[in-house]
This record gives sequence, structure tokens and C-alpha cells, in this order.
Amino acid sequence: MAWFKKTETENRISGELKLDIWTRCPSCESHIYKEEWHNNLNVCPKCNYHDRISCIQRLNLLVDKNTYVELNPDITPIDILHFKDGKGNYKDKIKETIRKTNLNESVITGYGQMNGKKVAIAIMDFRFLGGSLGSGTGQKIFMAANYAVEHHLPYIVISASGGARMQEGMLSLMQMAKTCAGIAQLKKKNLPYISILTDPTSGGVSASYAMIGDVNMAEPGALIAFAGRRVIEQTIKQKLPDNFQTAEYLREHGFIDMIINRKDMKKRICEILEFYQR
Amino acid sequence: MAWFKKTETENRISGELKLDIWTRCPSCESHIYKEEWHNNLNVCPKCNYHDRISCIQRLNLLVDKNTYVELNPDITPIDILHFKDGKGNYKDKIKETIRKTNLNESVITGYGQMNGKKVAIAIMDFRFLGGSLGSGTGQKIFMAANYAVEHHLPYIVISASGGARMQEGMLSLMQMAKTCAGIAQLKKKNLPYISILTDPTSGGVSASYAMIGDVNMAEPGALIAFAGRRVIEQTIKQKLPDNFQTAEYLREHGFIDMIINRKDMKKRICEILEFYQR
Amino acid sequence: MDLEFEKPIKEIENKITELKELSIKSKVNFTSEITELEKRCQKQIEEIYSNLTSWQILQIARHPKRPVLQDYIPLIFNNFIELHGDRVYGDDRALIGGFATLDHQKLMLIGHNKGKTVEENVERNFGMAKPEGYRKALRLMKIAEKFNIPIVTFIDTQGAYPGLEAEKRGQAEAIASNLTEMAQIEVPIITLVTGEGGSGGAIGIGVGDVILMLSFSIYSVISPEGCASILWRDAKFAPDAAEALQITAPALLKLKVINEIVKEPIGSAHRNYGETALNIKKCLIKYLQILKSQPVKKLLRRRFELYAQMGNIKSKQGL
Amino acid sequence: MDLEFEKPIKEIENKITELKELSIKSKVNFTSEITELEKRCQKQIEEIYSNLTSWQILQIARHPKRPVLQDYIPLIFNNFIELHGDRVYGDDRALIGGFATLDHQKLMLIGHNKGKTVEENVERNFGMAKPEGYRKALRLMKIAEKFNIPIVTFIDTQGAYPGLEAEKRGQAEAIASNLTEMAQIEVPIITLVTGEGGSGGAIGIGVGDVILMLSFSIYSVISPEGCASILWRDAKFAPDAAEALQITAPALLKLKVINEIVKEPIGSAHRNYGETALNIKKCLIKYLQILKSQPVKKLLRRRFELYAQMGNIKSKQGL
Ligand SMILES: [Zn+2]
Ligand SMILES: [Zn+2]
Repeated sequence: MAWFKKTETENRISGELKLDIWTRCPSCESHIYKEEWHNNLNVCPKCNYHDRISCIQRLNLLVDKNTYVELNPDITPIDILHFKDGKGNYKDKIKETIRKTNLNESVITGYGQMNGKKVAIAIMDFRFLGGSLGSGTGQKIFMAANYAVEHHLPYIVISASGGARMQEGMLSLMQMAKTCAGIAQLKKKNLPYISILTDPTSGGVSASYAMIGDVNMAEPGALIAFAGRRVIEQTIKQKLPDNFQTAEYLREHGFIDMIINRKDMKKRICEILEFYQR
Repeated sequence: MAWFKKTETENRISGELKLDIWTRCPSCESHIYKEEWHNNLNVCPKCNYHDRISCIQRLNLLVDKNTYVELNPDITPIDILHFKDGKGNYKDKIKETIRKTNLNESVITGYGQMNGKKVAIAIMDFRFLGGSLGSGTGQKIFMAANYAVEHHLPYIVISASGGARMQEGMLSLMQMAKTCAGIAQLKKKNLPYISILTDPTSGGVSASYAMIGDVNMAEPGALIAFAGRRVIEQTIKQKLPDNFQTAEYLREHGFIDMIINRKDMKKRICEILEFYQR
Repeated sequence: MDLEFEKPIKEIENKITELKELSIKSKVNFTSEITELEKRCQKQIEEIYSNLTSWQILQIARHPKRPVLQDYIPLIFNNFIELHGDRVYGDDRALIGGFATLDHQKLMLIGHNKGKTVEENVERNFGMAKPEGYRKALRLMKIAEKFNIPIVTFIDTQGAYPGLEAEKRGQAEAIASNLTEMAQIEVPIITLVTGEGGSGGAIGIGVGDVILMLSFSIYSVISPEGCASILWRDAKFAPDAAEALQITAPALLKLKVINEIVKEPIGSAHRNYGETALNIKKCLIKYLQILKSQPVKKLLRRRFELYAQMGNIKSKQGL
Repeated sequence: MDLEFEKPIKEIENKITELKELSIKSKVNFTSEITELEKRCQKQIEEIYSNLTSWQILQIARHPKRPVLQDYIPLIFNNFIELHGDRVYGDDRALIGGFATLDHQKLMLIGHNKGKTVEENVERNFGMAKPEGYRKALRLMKIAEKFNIPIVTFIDTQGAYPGLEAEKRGQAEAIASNLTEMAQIEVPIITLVTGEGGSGGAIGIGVGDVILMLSFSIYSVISPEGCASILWRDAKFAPDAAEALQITAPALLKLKVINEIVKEPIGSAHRNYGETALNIKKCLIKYLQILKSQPVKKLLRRRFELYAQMGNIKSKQGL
């Protein structure tokens, strides 16, 4: 498969990017040239706010040029439940999402090299149905894990997800078990598994493959949560701490090994993989 | 070795037992016939206070009559450091303790049957230098673990100890590692290890073999601690909860599986061992 | 709590009670009338319970009189020895476990326990477990693995507890670890949804070789109320969401998410604890028999394949 | 903090400083006098440091200027990548760890970190770790085992933190688990006491294939103060207790509790960080070389035997 080219869609990931030349940082509200913003990997040069990026941008950032081979690129969501909600059919939503994002699922998976070292990799994209964990998502992450096991490769998963995909019902929930079963095989074979948690990583994704890395890395400020903030506030009827459910909060409480700036991510992953001596 | 007979010393385990016929419960202060107290296994019939008992009483309680064979009965403490403190020589203290308790170390170890099932067993005795973990203690517990591994037996350890034995310095501390290394072998071979924590189980004993049972059982009200209450109060300058470091407190905080009355202990251990299906 | 759709049943039952009272007071014999009414009542129950919506089934699954783990234990198992604590932080009363015997088969029983009375509900946090609950469950599974006895889990929870402390102590980590470890535990695991199988909190003890559901239990990725308020933007549409999510046992059997439905008596479990328990018992014995005879390698391979086939979407060329 | 027994050294050092200042002010050349004094000072240091009591060595081990882990890391290792958290409760700043490279050898470094400044001391809790510290350490050791790299631990703590929260969260359990797991970790473990090796808190990361001590470090089952207040009934007798407990490196080498003493420069580590670090580095390289070549089975058998021989009292007939 050819190296990915930047698509139109990447230029409008965030709702903030509507102005022509300028964009405004959602965090510090500085006005930044779109081009500068983009060149800085969607990270605010003033306040280090890490905005979401597409899986293609992420791929270009992490994997050596011309080394990436995609696995199961044609897997798309299937509307097994014939799910309809108040706003319409899931089927139509799938079609529309595929058209708009130019992606087939909420994750791309494959293998390639990082500074010359072969790895299996999965990269989620929040634009595709909120990065939700559908059967296709689970299947792809699972298959890439199997590929890593077969070829004795480290496995890197970059999460960005609102959680399970309701429109696929229990089959979505079961993807939590399925992906973890895949990663359990890596653990059994003593293969490294590195999980990168980006904004947001929540619900069923945080409670499955995203949280079980040998090393869990996060981007600064990323929201990482099991239950939603609102649900918790309703349950405990208390105000929550300001930094609650941020990457920084999770590191403080023992669940994240390190918080790494986007631009340093590749270097850090490669450094860690060098410690693997099997 | 012949079945153990009750020794004189057993009749004066607790400082409370000074009256001729009566004794007073240290907890509820009821006056109880000494004979009743003893027949009730040193448990107060009024308030269920579990007073300390000797390793011999414990042995009679747990192991089937005429089935017990002692291992390493002749191991005694050795004064390797030629330790002297303000009150005298460790060497003299050893001699006196052996004479007074009619025991050679703070633990007796061996194998025998519990309701017909063969087990390896170690029983500590608080009367012997506060049940402290000396080199002899560690050696005996370690050797009995090795015996269990060799003969594929479950291992039951009943702890009653103030912690490490200062007079043996670092060799005492190293018994923590040594005993745990012995029990690690049981874990590796999938052999059951049941730890019974009785009053008191603290310091280096609680932080080694006593805390790592597949099942941790405790007697009601037993003091179970790592650091001493006074040290903690000095450190944090705060009052501690009333039930702090009791068996009940530790169960509430996740470290004790069950609190079992002395009279039910044998039955419960046997029930659990029946679940072992290898 | 009376269920709305049970009103016709309730009406006949009330009539029967009246007639019985009248019979005593007036000393007139209404036996034949009562028998007739009882027949009608039974028929009514059968009719209603064979035509329930997903939303109605959810109400049954949540019924306060529906048996909970503490009801099932004495009816199904002998010699339950509870084990406490996660050896890290605490002992969760919402998710309990211990050794149990089922028809001479030794096993490790783990399950949510909602409790029945208000006091119990509070003590048990309505069956919503915290990280320490999931960690205790995993510890007990490791004991089962060492002791070489199968594991049976009973699922009955709205979900893992969504509280500050639970988040802080790693609810996500605890569930994720369980999913990962359960895929590899070297003894058979049978899992049964008895009431409400609420998303991550359910699957956190729900990875097994065999997944069973009681007839009127439900298993869902999200509560219908939660789903409705997100996708319909109004929790009022929960009944629609319940239907759309396909949360009932028959629907999930069709989707191959579960292996079998354990039949409840007519009128559902809360009308007959004994029969429900007996059906569960029979079914567990059947599967324990099947799984026990499998060598570990085969067992684990089959467990892996069970999850591999869930939502197994194939890559298609030329989409 | 000036140590009492270093007064003669301090006096000469003060004179040297005075002379140097005077030399600048008065423009008179005192070079030969200064050289003479420096020689005397060096001799004085040598003399004092070759005749220290256990109590004095303890003061050196606790010296606020003595290098701590954060000083050693850049001097000994390259590319330290800190890993955080126990994946259960928190991240203990008193006990840290991560990947590190030593002369091209990849390894996992774990150690207490007291800090140096008051702020650091507080952040690091003076190197007194809580259960989450010990649990993090174990997690990192498991990573090392998976990655197949050796483990090096640096011990420098008064002891595990004796606080309410630490007890509540299982200080005893955390240490006990480490002792048990470290006996079986399938990669080489080298452990070095750099400062104070305080009982359970020290051995909690101190089970290894090779146990090393710096010349003026101590390793003890209890603090001499604690021992004195129990056995002498007065903490004043701590110097006596220190002697009786045999806590110095030479004493412990004789008792076969440790394998080797890593030499400190004359006047102890706080007078020369670089040389101390170099000596540590050389010693670690030597043992890593030896241990790396051993097959896992042999490694574990030898580790088992190392502990088996500690306090190996034989049963004697006819006592
Ligand atoms: Zn900004
Ligand atoms: Zn009493």
C-alpha cells in the first residue's frame, strides 16, 4: 500500500478551525496561523495544548516513511442490529462517516518501522464516530495483535475514543474482551505492548486495551476516564477536582507511566523498545 | 517423636493467670475458672477474647493425635553476634528462655495429618523471645517449606510474633527473604499455603511469610501490624482508630480472608484444603 | 414495586384474595370460583410473559423481589466459604466470592450482590463494584487456577460504580486487567447473567468459556436510559433504546454473544426461586461436566476462538 | 551539618580557608604552608575514617551531603527513563525506577530517593516508601523480567514509612509480596546499599543475586535508636546498639550477608561523588557480566542457595 497522503479532512478535525488563515487555540485562545498550528502537529505553540489529530497525521508522525503496510483496510462497520435511533439509521451514519472522514473504521492497523525497528501498530481516529469501539475496530485491533504475535513484534496502540459503540450493542461490549484476549497473547509470549492514551480515552476503551500497556504513555492534558464526568457528578453529588481524569491526574494516581509531548512520542517509544532484549 | 504432652509452662502463658483457681479475662474482666478457661482453649467464654496459647496447645488443637512428626526439633538460637544489651547477654537469655519454655526456638515445625490429610505445619510461640524471627526460626520455617515442596504437601503456618529478632541483627532481617523464598517454591509448584495470623503478628513476620497465604486467616481481635502503634503515633502525630491493626481492621482493608474462632480453625482449614484438586 | 404490565395479573390475584377472605367470613364455599380464577391468572401470566418488550424484561431483571446472589447461594451451592479482600486496598461488599461446592464439584464462585433490603442495598452499593471488587475477583480466580477448580461468575449489576474514588483508584485498570487475565486463566470459567448485565461492570467478571443468561435477564453495552439520553437526547426514549440495543437473552443468543438461556419459571424468577435455582444448577452441572474433560490447551484455545468470533468482520476487497 | 568526629578535619580546613583569604588580601604567598596543611588534612581524614565506630559510620550514611539516587543517576547511567505508578493506587516519589543504560547494558533501575533540599525531602518523604512504592517496584521488576534485562536496586532509607495510611494500604503485604516475587524473578538482580539500609523498607527491594554495600553505608534490622530504646530502655544507648547490631559493611561481609564492599573514596562519598559513582559503576559492570552469562535456572537456584545459607543453623542431636 502506498504511503498515506494528507487528506482534505485533516484540515478540519477540530470545530475550531473554521477561519481561513487563523485558528484559535481552544485552551489559551491565542490566535495562531493555521499553517503554524498544523506544522506544530496541532499543538499550541503558546500553551502546549494538544489538540486531536487524525490517524493519518499520527501515522506520518510515528512510522518511518514508506514502511507502513496496512492490515484489513477494507473492514467497515456492519449494522448487525439494524439500529435506529431518534436521529436516523446507524447504516446511514456509517456511510456518511466513511464519506466524510475517508476512513473505513475508527482505527487503522498495520505494521511498519519505527526508526528502522519493525512494529505492529493500531491508531484510532476520534473523527470516526467518536473513535468508538465497534466490532470492526475490535476486529482490527485484535487481528493486528495476532499479527504481532505471529511475527514476534512489539505492538503499539494509540487510543482516542469515547468508548463502546452503542449502535452495535453487546457486540461492541464484547470487543473489550476480544481485544484484551489478543493482547493477552502478547503478554504470554513476552512481547512488548505499549499503549498511548490520547485525548480522549474513555469508557470501554480505557477499561480494556488502552490501560494494560507494559508502558502506558499519555499526551499532556488528555482526558482519560472510565465513567463520564457528568455521570459521576450526578452519582456522588459533589464537585470534582479540576484536573480530574486528566493524564496528569492519572499519572499521579499510578496508572500512567509518563506524559510525553506529541513531538517526542516517536523518539520515546523507540528508546523504550531498545530496552527489549529478547 | 511422641505426641506432645501438656507442660507446666502452658498453665502460665498469660500474666493474668496468677490466681489459684480463678483467672480474669484481660478483655471483659470476667472471673473465669482456670479450668474452664483452659478447656475453652484460652478463649473467654463471655466475650470471645482470644488469649495467646502455646504452640503445643495449638498443635493438639490442629493436628490429628499421634500423626505429628517434628522436623529439626533440636535447632536452637545461636548467638552469632555475641550480642550484649543493657540487661545482659543474648546467650544467657537464650538459655533461660529454653529452660523456661521447654522449647528450643520460637517455632515448632513438622508434618502430620489434619482430619487424615497430610500437611506440613509451622507453629510459632510468643513465649519464646516474643515469637521473634531468629535465624533458627527462619531456618525451621524454610526447611518445613522445603519439606512440603518435596512431598507435595500443603503448608500451614501459624504466626505469633513481635517481629524480627534484634539480637541476631541482619541475619534476622534476612530470614524474611529466606522464608519467603521457601514459600515462593510452594507457589511455583502450585501447592496451597495457608497463613494463620494470631495475636500478635507484627513487624518482619507480618511483612513476610504471614501475609502471603493463598488464604490468610486470623483469630478474632488479633493484633496484626507492620509498624508499631507508638511509632506511628509519633510519626503522624494523630490519634489512631480504635480498631486499628486488629484482624477485623485488616479484613476490612483487604488483607485477611476470614476471621475464625479458635475452636473452628481446624475444621475451616480442612474444608479449604478439600478444594485443592491437584 | 408493581410492574405496570403485571396489572392484569395483580387484578386477578386481588380478586382471589378477596374471594378467599369472603369465603372465610361468610362461610360460603367459593372453591370452584377460586380455582377458575387461579387458572385464569396462570393463563394471564403466561400470556403476558410470552409477549414482553425489551423494556419490560429490563423491569423484571431489576425487580426488587428478583433473587440475588445471596438467595441463590443456599439454593444452588453447598459449603460457601467467603474469601475477603483484594490484598491491596479493601474488601468490596458489592462483589463477593469464595469457595463453593455444586453437587460435589468444587469451584470458585464470584458474583455481584445487590442485597435486598435498603440496608443491604447500601452495604452492597446496589451491586455496583469498585476497583477493589474487581481486584478481589481476580485474586480469587488466581486461587481457583492454583487449586485447579473451575470458576463460576454470577453477573447482576447496573454497572461498575461511577464515583470519584472508584475512578481515582483505577476502575478502568481493574476491569481491563480482569479481561486480560481471564482470557488466560487455566481453569474453566462459566458466567451467568442473573439480573442486569451492565456494560463494563458486568464483563469485568464476564469473560468465560460459556456465557449464560436467565430468560428475563438483560445484558447491555449501556443502560437504555443512558443510550436514550445520548442518541435520542432524552432519557424518555429508554424503551426504544432498550429495543434497539437488543439486550434480551433470545436476541443475544441469536447474535452468538451467549451460549444458552437458562429458563426461568413461568412469571419469571421472582415467582419461584426454587425452580430458577434448580434450572441454574442443572445447567451449571452440564457445562462443568463438558469443560472439565477438556485439556487446558484446548480450553484456552476455544475461549480465544469464542471471543475471536464475536463481531468477526472480514476484510472485503473492493468495498 | 558537621559531624562531631570530623571536627579536627574541619579545623584544618578552616585554617586553609583563612590562609587562602589572607594570601589574597595581604598578597603574601602562603602556598607552601597551605600545601602542608592540605597534606595534614588529608592525613587527618585518613586517620579518622579508618577508625570509625559503627555509630559514626551511621552518621556518615545519613549525612545530608551524601549522594542520593538523583546524584548517582547522571554519574553512573545513561538514558534514564522513569516509569511511574503502581497501577493500583498511586505513584510514590520516595521509591522510583525506570529503564537505564549502564555502559551499553540495558537494565531496570529501582531505588529509594531521599532528595537533598528540604522541599525534595518532603516530596520524597525522606526516602521512606509507602505500599505504592513497593508495588511500583514490583511492577517494574516484572517489566524487566518480560524485557529480559537485569535489575539493579539502590537502597537508601530509614525504613518503610510508618504511617496510618501506609498500614491501612498494606505496607506489610507489599513488602512480603516483593520478597516472595523477587525470589523468582527470572533476570539477575543486583542490590546496593548506598546509605542507610533500614530493615523491612530496605529488604523490600533488596532480594538479589548479589548484595553490595558502600564502605560507609549501614544495613540494619532496626535503627540503633529503636533497638536501644527497646533493649536498653533508653535511646541514648544508640551508639552501643549500633555496635552490637553489627550494621557496617565489613561486619556484614564477614557474616556473609553481603557479597562485596564497594569502596568509597577517602573521607567517604560526600567528599567525592565522581569517584564513588565510578567505583559503583565498575562493580555493577563486573557483576552484570558474571550474572548475564548464567542460565535462568542456575541463576534462580543460586539465588535460593544464597538465602538458604543465611543463618543456616543445623539441627544437632543431643543438645
Ligand atoms: Zn494555547
Ligand atoms: Zn472476656
